[in-house]
Order: sequence, then C-alpha cells, then structure tokens
Amino acid sequence: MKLKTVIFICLLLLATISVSAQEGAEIVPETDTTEQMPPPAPISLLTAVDTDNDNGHSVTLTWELSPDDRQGAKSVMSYEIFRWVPLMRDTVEQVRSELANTGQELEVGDPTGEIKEKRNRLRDEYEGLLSRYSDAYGQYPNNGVWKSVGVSPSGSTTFADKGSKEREAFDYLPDYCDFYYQVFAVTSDAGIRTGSEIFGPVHSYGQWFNTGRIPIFVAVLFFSFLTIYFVQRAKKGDDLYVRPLAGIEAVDDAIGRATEMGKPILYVLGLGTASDVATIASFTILGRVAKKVAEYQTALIVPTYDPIVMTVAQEVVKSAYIDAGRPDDFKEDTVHFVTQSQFAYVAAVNGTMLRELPATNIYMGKFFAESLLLAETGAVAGSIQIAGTDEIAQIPFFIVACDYTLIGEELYAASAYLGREPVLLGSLKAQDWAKAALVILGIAGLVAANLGWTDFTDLFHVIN
Amino acid sequence: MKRQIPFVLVFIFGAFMVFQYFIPHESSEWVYEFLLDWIIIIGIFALALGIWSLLRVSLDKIKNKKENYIYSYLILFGLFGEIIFGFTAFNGNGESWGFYLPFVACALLAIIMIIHTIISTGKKTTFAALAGVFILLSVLISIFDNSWSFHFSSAEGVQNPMFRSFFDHILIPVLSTMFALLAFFIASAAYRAFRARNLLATLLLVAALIVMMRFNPWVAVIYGDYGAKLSNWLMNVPNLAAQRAIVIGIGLGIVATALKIILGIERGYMGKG
Amino acid sequence: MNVFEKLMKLDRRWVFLFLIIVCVFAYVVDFNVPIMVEPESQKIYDFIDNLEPGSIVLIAIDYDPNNMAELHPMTYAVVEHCWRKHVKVIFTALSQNGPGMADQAIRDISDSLMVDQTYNGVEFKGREIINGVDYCFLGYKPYYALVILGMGQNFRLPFPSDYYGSPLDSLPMMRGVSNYNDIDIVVDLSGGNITDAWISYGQSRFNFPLALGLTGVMTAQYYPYLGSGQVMGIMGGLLGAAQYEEMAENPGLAKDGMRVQLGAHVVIILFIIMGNIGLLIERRRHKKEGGI
Amino acid sequence: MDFGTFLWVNFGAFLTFAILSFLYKDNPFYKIAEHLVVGVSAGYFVVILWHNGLSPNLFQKLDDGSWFLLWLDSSEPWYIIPAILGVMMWTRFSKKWAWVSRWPMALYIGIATGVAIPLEMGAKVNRQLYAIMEKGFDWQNFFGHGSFNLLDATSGLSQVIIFVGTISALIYFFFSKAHTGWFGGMAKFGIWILMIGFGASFGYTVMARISLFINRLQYLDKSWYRNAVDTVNENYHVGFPIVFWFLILLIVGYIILEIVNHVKSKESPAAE
Repeated sequence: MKLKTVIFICLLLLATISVSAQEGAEIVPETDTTEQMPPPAPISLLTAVDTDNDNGHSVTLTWELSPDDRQGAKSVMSYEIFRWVPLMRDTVEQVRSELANTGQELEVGDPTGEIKEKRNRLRDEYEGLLSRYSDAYGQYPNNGVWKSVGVSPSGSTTFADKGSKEREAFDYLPDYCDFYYQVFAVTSDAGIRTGSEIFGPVHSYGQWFNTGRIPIFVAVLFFSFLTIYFVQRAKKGDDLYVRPLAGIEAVDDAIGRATEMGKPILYVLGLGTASDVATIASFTILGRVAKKVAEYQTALIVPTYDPIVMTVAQEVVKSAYIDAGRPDDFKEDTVHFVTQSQFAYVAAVNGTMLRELPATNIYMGKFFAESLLLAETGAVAGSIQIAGTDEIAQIPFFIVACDYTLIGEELYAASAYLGREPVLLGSLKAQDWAKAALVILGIAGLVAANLGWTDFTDLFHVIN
Repeated sequence: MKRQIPFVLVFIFGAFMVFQYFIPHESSEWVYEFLLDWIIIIGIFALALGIWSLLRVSLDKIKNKKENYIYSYLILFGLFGEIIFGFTAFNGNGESWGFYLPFVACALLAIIMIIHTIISTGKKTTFAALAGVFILLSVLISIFDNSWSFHFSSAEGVQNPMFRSFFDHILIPVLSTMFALLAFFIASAAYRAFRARNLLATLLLVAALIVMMRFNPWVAVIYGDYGAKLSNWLMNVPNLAAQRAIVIGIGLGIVATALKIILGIERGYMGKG
Repeated sequence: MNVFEKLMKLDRRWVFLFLIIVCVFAYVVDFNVPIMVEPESQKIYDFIDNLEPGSIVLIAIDYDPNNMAELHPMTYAVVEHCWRKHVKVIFTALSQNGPGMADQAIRDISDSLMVDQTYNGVEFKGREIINGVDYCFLGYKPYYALVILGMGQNFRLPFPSDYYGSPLDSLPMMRGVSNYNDIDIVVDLSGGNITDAWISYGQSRFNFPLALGLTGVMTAQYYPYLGSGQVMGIMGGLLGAAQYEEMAENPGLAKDGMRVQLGAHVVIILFIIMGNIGLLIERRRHKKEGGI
Repeated sequence: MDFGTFLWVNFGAFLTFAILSFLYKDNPFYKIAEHLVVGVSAGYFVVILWHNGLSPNLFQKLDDGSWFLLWLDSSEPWYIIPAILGVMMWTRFSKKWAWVSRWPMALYIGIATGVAIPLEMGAKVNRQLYAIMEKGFDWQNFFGHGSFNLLDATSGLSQVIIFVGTISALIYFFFSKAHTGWFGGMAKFGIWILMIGFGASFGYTVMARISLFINRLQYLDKSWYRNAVDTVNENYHVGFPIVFWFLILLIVGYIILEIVNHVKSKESPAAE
C-alpha cells in the first residue's frame, strides 16, 4: 500500500511537472501581495534524504507543518516544492524531445535510413549533454533557476521527488547530483506564499538491499532450510507419515475405471501459463497420471490453452510413456493446443467432453470463470471429476460440481502424494512445520497486539 | 549432459530471481526487466508450435475423415481468414474495397488446396494445379489492386473493418454467450449439489441459501435488512477466515513447489530421453 | 420410481428450460417486484434529494460492458434524479471502456428528460439537457489514482478540456468549480478496484461525501467502510439500483432486470428445495425399509 | 443499415442462439460456432501478439541494426538472445533435435519459479501473518459498535471468530498428522468454516451470473429483435423479420423432429 501511495504521488508529481513546465512556472516574486493578506508562516526543519530501498532517482523531503496550516485567515492550502535546476535543462529537454520525435517518425517508416541516422546522432549528442548535466548541478547557485517539482496538500509533511530511471524519459532524474530544495507554504490565493530555508546538497542513489523486505528474506531462508533438512532426513530413510487425501486416492480408481469402460481420460491444465507455479505443479501430477495411463493402456486427452504449456506437457507425457516402457504408444496429438482465448477454449473442451464422453475428467491448475462451465458439462457427460486449483474464487464451484476437489495447497501436495517418493514427502513435512510456526507466531503476535507491544508485531511488517 | 544442463539453467536463473527481489538497485532491475522480456518473446515464438499443433489435429481429422471432420474446415477458415485480415489494410479511408474480397477468397482457397495436396493420397496433381492457379490469382490481385496493401511492421491491420467485424460479430457474441451459460450451469449445479446429505453439505447449502435470499426482494420484504446484514457478516467473517487460511497454505505450497523445482528435487516437469 | 425420486434425479435440462422460460417471461412481462429499501441506499437517495438546485454531483462511471447489466441502471436512476432536481452533474470515466458507457447513458437520459413526469407527487417539467450547463463529461485518463489525486487540486489538472474537446473554463457550469471542495457528493459506480482508489486517494485525503454503486459480488467487501464512515452509502448490484428506482418512483432498467433476477433466484431456490424434499423422503423410506 | 452490417448482426445473433442450444445438447449449430470461434480466436491472437508483442518487444529493439551483421550493430543487440531462444523452441519440429527446446523451457521455468518464491512468500504468507496480528481484539466493542449487534463484522467477537477460524482452517490443512483428538476437533471446525465461506461466496456469485444472461437478453432484444418488429427504428431492415421467422421456424422444426425421434425410439427400444 505504501509503495502504491508513493508511486501515485510521484505520478501526480509528473503531471504537475508537465503542467508547470508548460507554464514555465518560476518562483513568484513576493512583492505587492502584502496589502491583501499577510503571508503565512513558513515551514520549518526542512530535510531531504535519498529515498530508502529504491533504485535511486528519488529524494524524500520532510518538514514540520507551517503554524498556519489549515487555520486562520492566512490558512495554508498546499505546499509547493521547488528544486534548483541548471539552465542547461532547456537544451537537454529540446534534444530529448527531438530524439523522442524521431522515434515516432521511425514508426511511420524510414525508407532512406535518414531518420535512423539522425536518431543515432541525436542520441550521441544527448548522452554527451547528460554527462555535463550532472556537473552543471554542482555549479549551484550559478546558472540555474528554481523549478516547481510538485504540490503536496496541506497537512502533509513529506514529499517524494521521484523521477524516471529511463535516460530518455522527460522526467529523468540523474543519480549522484547535488540537489537543492525549497518548500513554499501556499494559501488559497496562489500569489501569497512563504518560502522555507534552502536545503542541500542531497544526492539520490540506489540501494543494494531492500531492508523493508527483511521479513520475507528471513521467511524464505527459514523455509528453504526446513525443506532441505526434511528432504535430507527423508533420503536417510526416515518414515514420514502423511494422512490420506480423498481426492488423490480417487485418481487411481478413476484411471482403473476408465480402463474398464474403454473410455479416455481428459486432463485439463487450466488457463495458467508455464510461469504459474500451479501449472507447474499440475505438470508433475500429469506426469504421474500419464504413467499410469500408459501402464493401463487407456487413452489420454490433454487440450491446452498456452503453447508453452503444451510443449512442456508433451515432454511430460512422452517421458511418462517411456518410463512405463511403452514409448511407441505415445502420440503427439494426445497433448494439443486449442486457442488462447478463455471461452473459445472452454467451448472446444466442452464439445470434446460431450463427443468423447471421457470416463474421468481431471482439472488441475489455474481456473477462472470457466471452472463451472467445464465441471457441469463434465457432469452431463457422466464423467468422474477430480479438480484442484489455487484460485480461491473458483474452489466453491469445483466443490459443488466435482466428485473430489483438492482445496488450495492440496494441489501442491498432490504430486508428492501420487509419487510417494520419500524425498517429496519430506517437503510436505517442511510445509507442516512452517504452518505450525505460523500458527504459533500468529498467536504470539496477537497476544502482543492485545498488550500493545507493537515492537514485536512490527518485526513481521513488510514495508515495500 | 543433455539431461543435466536444463536443470543447471533452472537453478541458476531461479536462484538469481530469488535474490533479485531483495536488490532494488537499478542494475538488478535492468536484468529483471530484460529477463521478463525474454519470457514474453519465447512465449510468442512458441505460439507457432501451438498453431502447428492446431493445424495438425485439424488436418489429421480431414485426412482420415474422422467424425465431424467437416467442421475442421471452419477452424482453417477462421484461422487463416483472421490472419489475412490482420496483416492487410485499406489504403485511404477504405471507401473502395477493390478486389479485396476476391483476393481473400483466392488466398483461402489456395491454402485449402495446398493442404489437400499435402494430405491427399490420390489426385495430388489436381490439387497442386488448383493451388497454383489460386496462388497466381491472389498474387496478381495483390500486385495490381491499389485499394489495399499488406502491413507487417505496423498495426494498421487491426483497424481493418473485416478484422473488427470478425471480432465484434463472431468472437464477442460467442464468447460472451459462452460466459452467460454460467447463469444456467450455476442453477443446475445448485440443484444437484445443494442437498443436505451430511453436515458439511448442509453448511454449504445454508450459507449459500442465506446469501441468495438476500438478493430475493420477496424475502427481503418479510425479513427486512436482516438478510443483508447476515450475508455481509458471512462474507466478512467466516469467509475471510477461510480465505486467509487458504491463502497462507497456497503461499507455502507455491514456495515449496518452486523450491523443489529450483533445487532439482522435483524433476517430473522436464522430459527425458 | 415415485414422484420424489423423479424430483431427485430430474434431468438438468428441465432446470435450464424452466430457467429460460421464467427469465424470458420476466423480461417481457411487466409485473411489480416489491423492493425493500435498505438504509445504505436510502442515505444516498436522501442526500441527493435534499440538494439545492444548482448543486454539483460528481458521478464516476468506472465500469466496463461486462458489468453493464448491474451498474448501468444505477447511472440512469441517479443521473435522472439529479437532473430532475436541477442538480448539475460532472461525469468522469476512469476505466478504459467507461467513456462509451457514459456517452450512451448521457444521450439516453437526456432524451427521457424531455418528457414531463411526476415522481413522488412532484411534477417535473420536461426540459432540454445542455452540455456545459447541466452536465460536463470529463472523459477518460489512464492511471486512475493519479487522476483522482489530481482532481483534488483542480479538475483542470488531469482534464484541461472535457471529453468533447472544449476547455473547462468555456463551460458555464465549470466556472468557479475547481476541486472537490466545490462538489457536494461523489458517486462512484464501479465494477473493479477503482473503488479502492476513490476511498484511499480521494475520500480519505480530501474528505468529500462518497457514495458507492457496486456489483453484487463486490458489495460485502466494502461494508466495513460504511462502519468507519468513509463511505456514506452503498448500492449493491441490481438490487441496489432497483432500490434507488423505488425511492425515486421511477421504475427503469433495474426493475426490469430485477424481475429476471427474482425469477431466476426463485427458480434456483425452488429447485434446491425440491431436491432436498426428495432427499428427505427417500431417507425416511430407507429408514422404514431398514427397520423392517 | 447497409447490407454488410445487416448480415453481420444476424450472424452474431445466430451464433448466440447456436451457443445457447448447447444447453439442450451437442448439435451441429454449436459445432459450427465452436469450431469457427476456435479458428478465429487463434488467428486473432497470432495477429495481436505479432503487432503488440513481437513488434515492440523484439523488432523495434533490433530495427536499427542490419540483417547481414545479424543485427549485432543495433543499439540493443542483446535482444538477439531471446530471439535465438525462441527459435530454439522450434527444434521440437525435429525428433532428433527436440532436446534443444528444453533449454529455453528450463530458462522459462527457472525464471518463473524464482520470481514466485519471494513474491508469493511476501504477498501470501508474510502479509497474511501480519494481517492476523495487526490489530488486537476490540474489547471495548466486543458485542458490536454502539449497540448489541452480533452481525457487526468489526466487533471484537467477530475478530475472535476470524482468528479462531483461520487457525482451525490452517490446522485442517496439516498433512502429516492424522485428524484425531483435539487436533481433529480443530480441523473439523476448520472445515466447517471453509464450507460456510465457500457457500457464501457461491451465493454471492449467483446474481452476477444471472446478470450476464440479462446482458445477452438485452443484446438480442436491442440489436436484433427490435430491428425485426419495430418498423420505425432507424436500424429497421426488411430482412430482419424474414430472418427472425426463419429462425423461429428452424427452432420449432428442430423441436418437432426431436419429439418424433423420441417417440420412435420409445416405440422400438430394440433399435438402440
């Protein structure tokens, strides 16, 4: 949430920069305004530091509110933040916009190669300018002007002057340059304002470690340690107990049933791409299912939604057939691509269900609104249905329409269950220990929160 | 060797991405963004494999005259039609279509004839000759007709009225009607599954009924806004607790699976041989 | 097989057939659906009803065609109510397909304002709705949170000119209107997470009264904001829109849709009850047979 | 309304009916709509991914290079690597070289899983853990804010229920301990909470799904049926009533045919 706030405030800032750049807003001279209304008291204790835990290109300012903030006749409505910029800025901006223009011209077409040449020349010139630009910041207070970089509403005591890290962006803010800031308290009449003392120089630079993410770092390390420890123990031959899961046991029966009926098995990997871990978990389940299918010599149909998912699934099924000792029975079209449109895919899979009448439908992976469309059609076709997904919104529909449903993380446990390899069961044990730790930490944290020990709960707070 | 290198790659890139998350520095961000670009590009290249698979299945049906093979022509028609539309656009404002539609027809027929040349067992020469004729015709039209042209490097084709019509009048009606079928399936699923067979099914049934009653004006007139309050409470208290637990479990499941893959403990996703 | 067993194992196509007949019937035939007004939507209606003529309401149309069936009726009900009371309206559309929705709504409602009507015993003369006088449509800008923040400073910051290209200062109703301080209430009609931005970037920062119109699925999620006072009222789904129409005595799209909703809900609930009766009777018979 | 639009509107309506007919059973009309839309959507994605994916993400990055130097002289020559990886995917067309395609796949999966670990740990585990402990129970308003109100979702009592519910549901998911004794009791309470949650969210979705159908009804009514009956409509076309009645005839004919078939099959059960 905080990151979002910062980003959006920065975006707002960009908008104001663009507006003020058009208007060429410079500091309004503080004369002639006194006869209408006395200027408000200035802010105090202005400080500026590099924004923490970021990639640089940003400076955070903090100050104490003006005493006139939101009260009295000379009430402060907003604070306007100014940064000192070298005069060179106009040249830099001119070259930059020309460069941007050539980019647009290139899209229209460049038959002679002329624009491309111009673009390269401009790019060199721009880079040269930029390198001198940072030196120009060092010349403060000569050869420069104050430029408004944003407005902060009354009551706020902080502002992030965030620029882009893209060198060719209009709001590019260079790192390691001397920046000077001044903040004006502005009343409802924009002309009546008071400036603060100037603060500077300050640099912006990127960090090498995000301290706000320490809780995640610790959690990942702790969990990795647990996993490796239990896998090692399993390798040594420790007997690990896991309680039975109905949905998993059903898979074996379902394959047997399909063999008896002489009907195929339909395996749907869902709408995830190969970059969704749910889909990757589904691959390993598919591998185990395909191996049994190959042993029983049942038919398998795997319609896929994503071409990479299709490729991986083909590999998985093929090696399952090799493992089962029947490489020749594998047909590439077992796993086929349909289309990358959600409901067109569903239309095709639904059609397949009613035409092939599979004995068993297995849905494992990521599912969205189509979950119920698939599962209800499968029920019409009279298939036994087993589903597993980590999309919480779809679990109710699978529970209602399928015979067995793996809820959430049971999907991830399924491959370990089906394989029954001790190594994989070891990682289940690690998951359980992590859950136990979470339960204990949750209780401890809640007790702490009730007693008001925020120091303890803050340890678990992820700041972006 | 062949078998080991992929797992080494998985480990190196996976481990890098884990640590990258904690490094906000520009250089780490640059690599991150670059790698994500890779993923997109690899995915698009893979689409060719997908289309190839779709074609293979359709051609196989046509070749062996399997059940419903006639519909496979519709797939071919839709696929190639939309592709041709997407890469052509009218010059000017499109007030004159010239020989555009004859060109599309010739091009589609040419594709069909080529396909038949490949899959047919007899009459190969007839199909080949026909394919040649249609190719010649479409090439001639595209050379001499100035009212439209091909666009590969810029996206004018997306504005092509035929491309848009296919989208507006074929894709949108079918896809949204497919979505709307849910209205019926949610009803039949409720009828079939919401039976008080045991305690768990009863809880499911009662919670769903309470919430559905909330949206029924007749019931609301009798009970007042009590139904609304009760259903909101159900969503914000038991449902929140359920979701929280599931989310934590899923998070651990994802991390465990991903760890197993990066560390090479789970190798089922990668083929052999 | 007796009747109850048949009820238990009814082919689902009967459910479909029944549902489709009831839905089409309810869509075509105009019958009255009693609507009980909930306090959450009553508050919104009362607020707008008590506005002086010439006040300004900001209506944010933040939904896509997907959610049209639920949210479009709210737009029609609220905007017509405003215009009948000579309250001026500023429209924004912060979702990508929002402008199309808003444009259509403005045209349709302008047409219906041409006719004389009597609502709640008050007679309203038909009149022409003029762009720039009765309403101003600001249009769409990406990065909704930024736009919401920007409008807190000045509407001209994100929207120098309106949707049709005329500068804001050239519109009579926008003269002297700079930011949320000059607006009486913001009504956000949304089918997505733009609502969150209106609450956290808009209301909590600039402190204007905020009313929400949401899809049915989203509604429960935002009730906690009612308790905390950040949101002054919520209209939930088609039912909320129908409640507004009921209060305005101006049955329209929502009541049309509500008939279908009511029909469908009754059919579904009846089928659920039927299935359970079948189950109950079968179980009782099982017990008897077992006893003998 | 020009003739082209007239045809398209009718075709759209026809496809809508074709999909709806799937509710009865699989039939030729549904098959037409299904196969057509599979082809069209696949083609659509080819075009869109070319124009919006490949073009900006690859071609434009390399376009200032020259092909005979393999684009190595472009300003961002490293974008050749993903292009090579993409081409490596195509080795799947050959049986002998198919193993090469595993390299880009390994990269893809490696990057995806690596990204997922800290991201999911943070968003799903750490954040939810903090959400559990963020606020202590509201003891002042234990039975509702202001007055006694058990249905107040932010009262202390509700917070207690959320907390106990979360913990019990987590316990339900334990794999390595049998659900017996007090542990089993907690797990049982956990699954109750899960089921109530699922039921409630199912109920909440019904209204939205019915609305989808209302949307379709309005589409058919406004953009098609009204053109057939409302002669003053600007979109009126003399063809619309013809198509409308033809469609009605088709549906009625199909129903009669089905009934006849049904009766016949009942008369001669041996035919099956």
